[in-house]
Amino acid sequence: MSTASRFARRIEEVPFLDKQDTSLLFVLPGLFVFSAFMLFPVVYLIGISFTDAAPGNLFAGEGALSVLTFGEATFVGLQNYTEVLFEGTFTVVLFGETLLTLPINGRFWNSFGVTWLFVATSVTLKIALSLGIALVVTGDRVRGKRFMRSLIILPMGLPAIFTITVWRGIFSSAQFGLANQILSSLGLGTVSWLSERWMAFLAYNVTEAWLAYPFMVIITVSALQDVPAELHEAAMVDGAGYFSRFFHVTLPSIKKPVLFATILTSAASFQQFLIPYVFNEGGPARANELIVVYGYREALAFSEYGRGAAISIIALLFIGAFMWLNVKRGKLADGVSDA
Amino acid sequence: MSLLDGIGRKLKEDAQNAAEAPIDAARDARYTVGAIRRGETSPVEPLKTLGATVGALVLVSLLLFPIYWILIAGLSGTGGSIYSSGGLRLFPESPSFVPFLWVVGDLIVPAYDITVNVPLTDLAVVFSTPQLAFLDVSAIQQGTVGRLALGSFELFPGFAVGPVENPSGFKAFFANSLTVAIPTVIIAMALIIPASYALSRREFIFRRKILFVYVLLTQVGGGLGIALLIGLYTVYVQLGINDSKLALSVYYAATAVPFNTWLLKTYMDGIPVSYEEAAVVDGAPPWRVVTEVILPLSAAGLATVFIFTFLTGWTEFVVAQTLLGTDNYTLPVGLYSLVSEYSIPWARFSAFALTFAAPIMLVYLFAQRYIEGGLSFSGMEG
Amino acid sequence: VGVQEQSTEQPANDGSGSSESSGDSTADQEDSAPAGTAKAWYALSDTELPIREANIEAFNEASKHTIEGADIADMRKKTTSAIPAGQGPKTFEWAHDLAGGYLDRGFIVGKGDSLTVDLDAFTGTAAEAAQFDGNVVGLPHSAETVALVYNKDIVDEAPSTVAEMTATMEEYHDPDNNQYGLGMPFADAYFLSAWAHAFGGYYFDSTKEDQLGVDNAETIEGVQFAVDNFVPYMPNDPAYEPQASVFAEGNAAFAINGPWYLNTLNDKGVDYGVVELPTPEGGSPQPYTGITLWYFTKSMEEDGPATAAAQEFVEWFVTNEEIQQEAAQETGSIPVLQSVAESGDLPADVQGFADAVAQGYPMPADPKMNQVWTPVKDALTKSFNGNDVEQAMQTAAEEIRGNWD
Amino acid sequence: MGTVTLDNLRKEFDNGQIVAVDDVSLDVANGEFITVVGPSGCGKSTTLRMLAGLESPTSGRITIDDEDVTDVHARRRDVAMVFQNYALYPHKTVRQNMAFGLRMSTDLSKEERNERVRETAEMMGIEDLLDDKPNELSGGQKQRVALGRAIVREPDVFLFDEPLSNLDAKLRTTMRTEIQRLQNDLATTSIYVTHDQEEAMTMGDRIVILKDGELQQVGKPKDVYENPANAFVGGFVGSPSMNFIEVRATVSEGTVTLEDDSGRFVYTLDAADYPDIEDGDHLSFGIRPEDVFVADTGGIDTVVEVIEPIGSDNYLYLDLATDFIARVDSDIEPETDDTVAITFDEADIHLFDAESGESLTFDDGEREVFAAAQ
Amino acid sequence: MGTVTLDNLRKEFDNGQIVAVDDVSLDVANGEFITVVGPSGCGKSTTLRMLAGLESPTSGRITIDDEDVTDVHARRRDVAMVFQNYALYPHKTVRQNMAFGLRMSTDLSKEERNERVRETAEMMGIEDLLDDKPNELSGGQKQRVALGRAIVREPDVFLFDEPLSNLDAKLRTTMRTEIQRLQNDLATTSIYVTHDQEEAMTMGDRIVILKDGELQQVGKPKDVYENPANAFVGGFVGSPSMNFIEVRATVSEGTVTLEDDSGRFVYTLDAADYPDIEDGDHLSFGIRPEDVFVADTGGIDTVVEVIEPIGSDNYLYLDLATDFIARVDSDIEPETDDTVAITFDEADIHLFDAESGESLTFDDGEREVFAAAQ
Ligand SMILES: Nc1ncnc2c1ncn2[C@@H]1O[C@H](COP(=O)(O)OP(=O)(O)OP(=O)(O)O)[C@@H](O)[C@H]1O
Ligand SMILES: Nc1ncnc2c1ncn2[C@@H]1O[C@H](COP(=O)(O)OP(=O)(O)OP(=O)(O)O)[C@@H](O)[C@H]1O
Ligand SMILES: [Mg+2]
Ligand SMILES: [Mg+2]
Repeated sequence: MSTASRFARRIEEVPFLDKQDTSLLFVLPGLFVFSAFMLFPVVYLIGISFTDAAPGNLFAGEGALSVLTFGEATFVGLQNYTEVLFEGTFTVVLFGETLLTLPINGRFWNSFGVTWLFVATSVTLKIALSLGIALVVTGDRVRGKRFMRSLIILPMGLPAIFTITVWRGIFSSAQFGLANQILSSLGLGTVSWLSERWMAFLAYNVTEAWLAYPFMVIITVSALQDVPAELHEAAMVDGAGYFSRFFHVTLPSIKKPVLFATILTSAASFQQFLIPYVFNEGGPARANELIVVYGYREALAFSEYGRGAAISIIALLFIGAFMWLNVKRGKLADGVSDA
Repeated sequence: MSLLDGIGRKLKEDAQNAAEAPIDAARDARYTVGAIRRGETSPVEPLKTLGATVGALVLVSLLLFPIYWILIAGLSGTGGSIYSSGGLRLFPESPSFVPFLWVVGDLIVPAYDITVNVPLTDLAVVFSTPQLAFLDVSAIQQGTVGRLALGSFELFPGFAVGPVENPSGFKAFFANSLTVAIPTVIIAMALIIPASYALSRREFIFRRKILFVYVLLTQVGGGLGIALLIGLYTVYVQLGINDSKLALSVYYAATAVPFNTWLLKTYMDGIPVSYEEAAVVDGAPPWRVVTEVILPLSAAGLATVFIFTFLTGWTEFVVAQTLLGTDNYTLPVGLYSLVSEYSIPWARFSAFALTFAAPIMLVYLFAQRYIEGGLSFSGMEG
Repeated sequence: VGVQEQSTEQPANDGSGSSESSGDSTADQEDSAPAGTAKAWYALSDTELPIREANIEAFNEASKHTIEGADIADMRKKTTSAIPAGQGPKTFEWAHDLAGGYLDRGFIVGKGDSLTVDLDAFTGTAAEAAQFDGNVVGLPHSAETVALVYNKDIVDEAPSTVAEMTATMEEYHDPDNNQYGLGMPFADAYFLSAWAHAFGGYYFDSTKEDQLGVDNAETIEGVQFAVDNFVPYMPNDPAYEPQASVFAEGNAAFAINGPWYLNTLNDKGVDYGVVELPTPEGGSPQPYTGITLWYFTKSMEEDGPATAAAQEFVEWFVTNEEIQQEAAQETGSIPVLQSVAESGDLPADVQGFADAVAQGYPMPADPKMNQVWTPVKDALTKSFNGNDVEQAMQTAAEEIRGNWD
Repeated sequence: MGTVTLDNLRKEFDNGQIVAVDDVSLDVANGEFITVVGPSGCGKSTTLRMLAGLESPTSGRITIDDEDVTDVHARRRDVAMVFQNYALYPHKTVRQNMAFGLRMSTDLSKEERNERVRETAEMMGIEDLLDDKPNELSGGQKQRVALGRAIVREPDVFLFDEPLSNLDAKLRTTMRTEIQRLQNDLATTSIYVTHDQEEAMTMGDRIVILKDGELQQVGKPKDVYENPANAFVGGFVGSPSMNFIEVRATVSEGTVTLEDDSGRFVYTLDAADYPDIEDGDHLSFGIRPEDVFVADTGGIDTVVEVIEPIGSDNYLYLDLATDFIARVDSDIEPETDDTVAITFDEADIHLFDAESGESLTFDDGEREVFAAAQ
Repeated sequence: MGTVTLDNLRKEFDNGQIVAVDDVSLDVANGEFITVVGPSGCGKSTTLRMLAGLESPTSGRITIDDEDVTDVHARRRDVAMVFQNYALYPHKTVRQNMAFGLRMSTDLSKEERNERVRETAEMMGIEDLLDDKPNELSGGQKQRVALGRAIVREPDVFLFDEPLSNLDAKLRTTMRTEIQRLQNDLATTSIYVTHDQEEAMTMGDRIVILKDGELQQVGKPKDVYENPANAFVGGFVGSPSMNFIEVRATVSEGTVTLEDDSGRFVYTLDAADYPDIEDGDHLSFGIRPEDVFVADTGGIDTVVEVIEPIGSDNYLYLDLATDFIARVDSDIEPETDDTVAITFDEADIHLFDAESGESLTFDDGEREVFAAAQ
């Protein structure tokens, strides 16, 4: 018998491959690497958020030990958090009247609110758009579907930083910006896209939807292809028209995967940085600063790492809670209820 | 082995199908028209089909318009810009490949002529294209690219291309990207495959908890990259591994673990257990069961995971830019370094981006059916 | 400030013929110190890059030292993260306005004591810009500012007053037919500085009692003047690219832009002329000027071959007349080396910019300026969009003061 | 009312490369229960789907209730269909599943719908399941719900596409009688597709046999069984299958002698009864297993290869031809390799043309056939 | 060699909440063909999977070839299994599918393996398919390949888990005889699970009947048919099912009178033959459909509800009890609602305890049963 097959025999005899309990060993490497590279920085970030860390003091000291002491940064307790949340004031203005003034950090809470609004609107837009596209490119009557589907996911292959820069050009307020050219060729006036708060917000949404649709579409398409044709036929024989079938057969059948994609994509929306940053730095006048941009502007641009960390941690908490709720509610992990 | 074989065959099939698609379509059309002529079928149905197809095409073109727009910018010579005050143009005024040549730079491909003899005549079509274009872009002569000649009779004079000086660093970035993306894929696969198999097929302590955590972290992990950047950067710097491509690969692989493990696990859930049982009864030891049965059957899932992890390494910008030193810049960072403080050289920028994305687009085109199959969550509980 | 051997240094690489003297100077050092390798970072456009690479190659050939140059995508971010982590370069090239902030944060150091180049070799503004709080934080090699660029096909004679300019714009401006009067990146405090300063206003001045001048009546007047006189003749997007593109495509009569812009114009084949900014009635335009420095980073504190390499490179670069001259010819950069700046054989375009430099004054390098740019940008954006200038500027001032606390 | 007429119905797939249904014509009377049977791929489902409106015919006409519905959309035809794997909406409860068709195709109020659903559920014995989801039901219960969903709509025509093939053997026979009883009660025209000839025989008022998209024979089960129009029908209908022996005819002196190649099998007929047979003709001699008698004396000697007891009877596999089976009483129990002598009654024999398969013994008098148009 | 012994085999799932197999004991002789039959969920598959080693028993022992394999891993048992859905590796060709087991469990060289595969393929008539992938094959071909894959390994024991249930009716009977022939030739011990009692009856040397995980009866098909150990077996084996009438016994004057609730059915027996019956006992009177005779005079009058012709015979559904069927000659053709008189032969009747279901007529002499241990 050759050495190779003797070696093969040896592997065959490895005892734990057969055992159920030891299967944990298969999962641990991934879990470990993930924790090392993702969770450790998070823990580190939490640590920093309680200090006055800045480039000057954070990197002081030598060797690995100084990682654990955060260089020479000093512990400042919850100061970063209180500053982020409660520093300054927030005035609620309605129809030009100042309704009330709250002792909270207006900028932060504005950013916080805009972020959630963005999540809500962009996710709605993304779902509607992707569902529409997916339905079209799986339509019975459409020829060349596969080819179209291949083409349609192309935006996924371009680096986001590039496409976003391009969309910045599309939404130029100039008369010759692409969006404006299209509007004026339709006989509508031009729009100062990035200079008006809600127009800019709309532009973010459109761009976000365009960036995210390929992923959503492929998930939706594969879900649609798994809808048994017989269900549609049964509904047809039952007398259901196109829309009835869509609501009574298609939608319930693809609910699960689409929900999953939705949750993923809403987390992505929550963390959107490049779009507002490249478009107008969360403008006009910081009105549309999404939370990550806010953290970046407040902290990183001025090298206040401690404060930046605090903002990130707050954001992380919210996104974590959001995901947790959704995963639980959407029962995405099997048997999650007893986890 | 057989896996690669299979993929090769599928690719061939795909290519063949793609090539035959127009023929099929023509046959289809002929049959339909014939049937209508004979009065067997009413023309309403085919017309509806035509309408739906045209509608879908319009939608697709609208969606892809930004990409087309970029392409135009890339083709309109060095001066191209997406901020063009000259109004909406659907075609570049004087198409030029210079930006693309600038991106690609010199390619050391030996010169060759393709001569195709026209049957039954003395004529030969000579494509004298690539020898200069790809050997040395700085020595390109006018009219050497795309020149089409029939004997001494010129059919097409070639594109307007002049010498290209100082081509971009695309190839170096490309090499860097590959050295980041390939280890990323390998490491990620090594972490993901065993884990998804165990999560899908075995029952063990903490299984559900781990699954739950993975689903929870599918997106949080990747997206918060920016927020985590400080922490990550500090740690990397303190450990002295910040300028290591391998360390970056490991990081990418780590971020890819939750989502892809979960994805592959879901896919494997859909593979009937009886295949595995058949193999066991056939006397196969566990590792052979996995390599001979589970992995080949997971091809679509693996392809999806492969592409997703590859893309992570290929397109990620922020972390790469922060961690890597200039010698190790990957393509996205290289692309962004074209942007100077005030202005963007749009033609080159676009050409660079499209060249960068082209391989991925091709892979997509062929892997599409696997990805669609691999992303199928019909086995999802609920 | 130590000054030595500058006369021998200067011609050292001045053409291939005099390479012996360079050999002399390096020979001196060869005895004393080992050869070093140093990183130098810069962020250049793709047109400037080849020239820079050739310069470095020339240096590496002539010197025993080696410089590893790198084109950096996002200089501020990269230096902010890399330098404190000890991963940064020995020297990097950037405008002088970083000096205060970076010095404060310990990213850069003063090297006045060990320099072999006399700051007097540079124009006054440049020499001044290279220092902060008495530290020589880098050496200057070019200046930049904005000037008036006009399309010779449209404008017969360069205007010297804003009124003349407005008349021409009025005549030519016609957005429906893709004709614009002016392309100027309005939403950028730097590009607008000439007008904000035109009537005695200022954004920031550390020497003034009220350091922040954003909400000064004079500043507001300046901005208002720009809004009234220029905005009507500009494309609607105040960002750089759209503004730059109208003129570059030959669809605008004027542009207000910097020397880096000329490359684009050459590419596009626009027939242009550059002159200093026209004067408004009752004021004079004073654009911010930026002096590009080779900064000395923190790691140059330690003496060693690498530091020596970096220092030798920087000194060689900034005093090399040939390089300065070539930069002026090829990329329109404005020399700050006295000998070149005053030689009089600058190209006309560069001369236009040089004249504009003379009109202006250096950007503040104080770290406090960092908090000024963005709020002013927001305010200018608002003004451009037709909001009340005074209110916008006041909001900006409030924010800046808030950030300073 | 629910008469159904198929008029030269034809369906091609893949641009005419596949002819799934080949000029099938059929008249179904109101209230009739028609079973359609044939081997896999013979076009049964395609025919049914054209009737339902799920496929549109390449040519030919479909008339339901004297109305030409060929170009009428599926949802406007008043038919109900029961699918092979039930096709219950998985996310709807049984009640919603059953009410869906009413909601879509009638104007009934919610109460009326619920009332109808409740009545039907009672009839089907599934009133306790109304609030369950389909995946909580067993196979038989699902099948009942699928039937209920069709019945509740009170359509003109019921279509069934192999509705029982996913059930196990016992359940299948139970459900079979249940469907028959229902159809007796409701008297709704039904067209029932199956690949199981026993199902087709027991359930149908008339049975339609298809092969390769072509109609082979239509008739009462008993007629088809006793009088198959061709060898295919003879072989297809009945279990175990009819036995065939390839023979050669010799006509001489008023007798027809049939003899197989080996000469072991010889059978003589009166030539007057079979005027069509000519000397030298190649024929297929067909005899049903239950018509093979084991004789004490005389007859043809054969060797028993296998004995299959099925309880009530025994199947003897004899070596006369491949799979030549005699179905005998369960008390006749020869051993394997025993020799038994067999005889046939002339009234039971079938003769088919060896090439075309056409029956020579086909009794025109009882004929009710649409011979395949060729 | 391939004897198999199951010794008080028991399997619980979900921590004992589900008892899938309940103390089953069985001895299988070398070369025997055992069929295991029972309704869905009775534990057939679980038993087979324990034999294959795919499940480990909760208690009890399994012996193959006199070796205790209870704790031996599946891949070390010399058994081959044919799965319901074939479980052919879709990414391997037929040849690779067949060679896989050889590759894994033997040291044969590549040539030897190919030779063995070729031989087996020839035997199965699939040598032309060797280079095809499973999804290019028809159902019957797949089935043949799955069989070939099992055969090529020449194992001690074959295990079949409903291997024919995915095929259509005609193909099923064809494949059935094919498997029987193969097993006759190879003489390998086989255990064959099916839910189709006809399959079980015709194929098995002996038949094992399970219900709720408990063994009901083991015996030759004919014995089981004629001598069911209890009402369940009586009802399960045979098609159409045995007819049952719930009766009450009255013992008087040396006779036992059985009478149903309505009094329509009265049947008198000699008390001496049935000593176990006591006065007032509730019994189940069982009679097989083929043992119900239509008499011209006398007998019990019943009304015909449905007539089902199956060609060779007719089934009459009579109103004596639910689904009371008489299987009569095909020339007996009453109309629906006709009244017919029926009689039974005393030798054919079965009596069961109404509660326990135990047979009172069970003939111990021929008994070869492992009564379910309880
Ligand atoms: N959509 C289709 N495209 C191409 N060919 C088809 C299509 N549907 C059916 N066919 C072909 O038409 C023929 C008849 O198919 P059909 O489904 O009607 O058979 P069937 O009698 O129902 O068979 P089964 O008993 O297997 O259900 C087959 O050869 C089949 O391959
Ligand atoms: N893995 C399992 N976990 C829990 N219960 C199981 C499992 N496998 C089988 N069972 C239960 O054990 C019982 C017997 O199942 P088994 O599959 O052996 O039945 P079967 O006789 O093969 O039925 P069928 O004819 O439907 O295949 C059933 O009640 C089933 O629900
Ligand atoms: Mg069918
Ligand atoms: Mg089973």
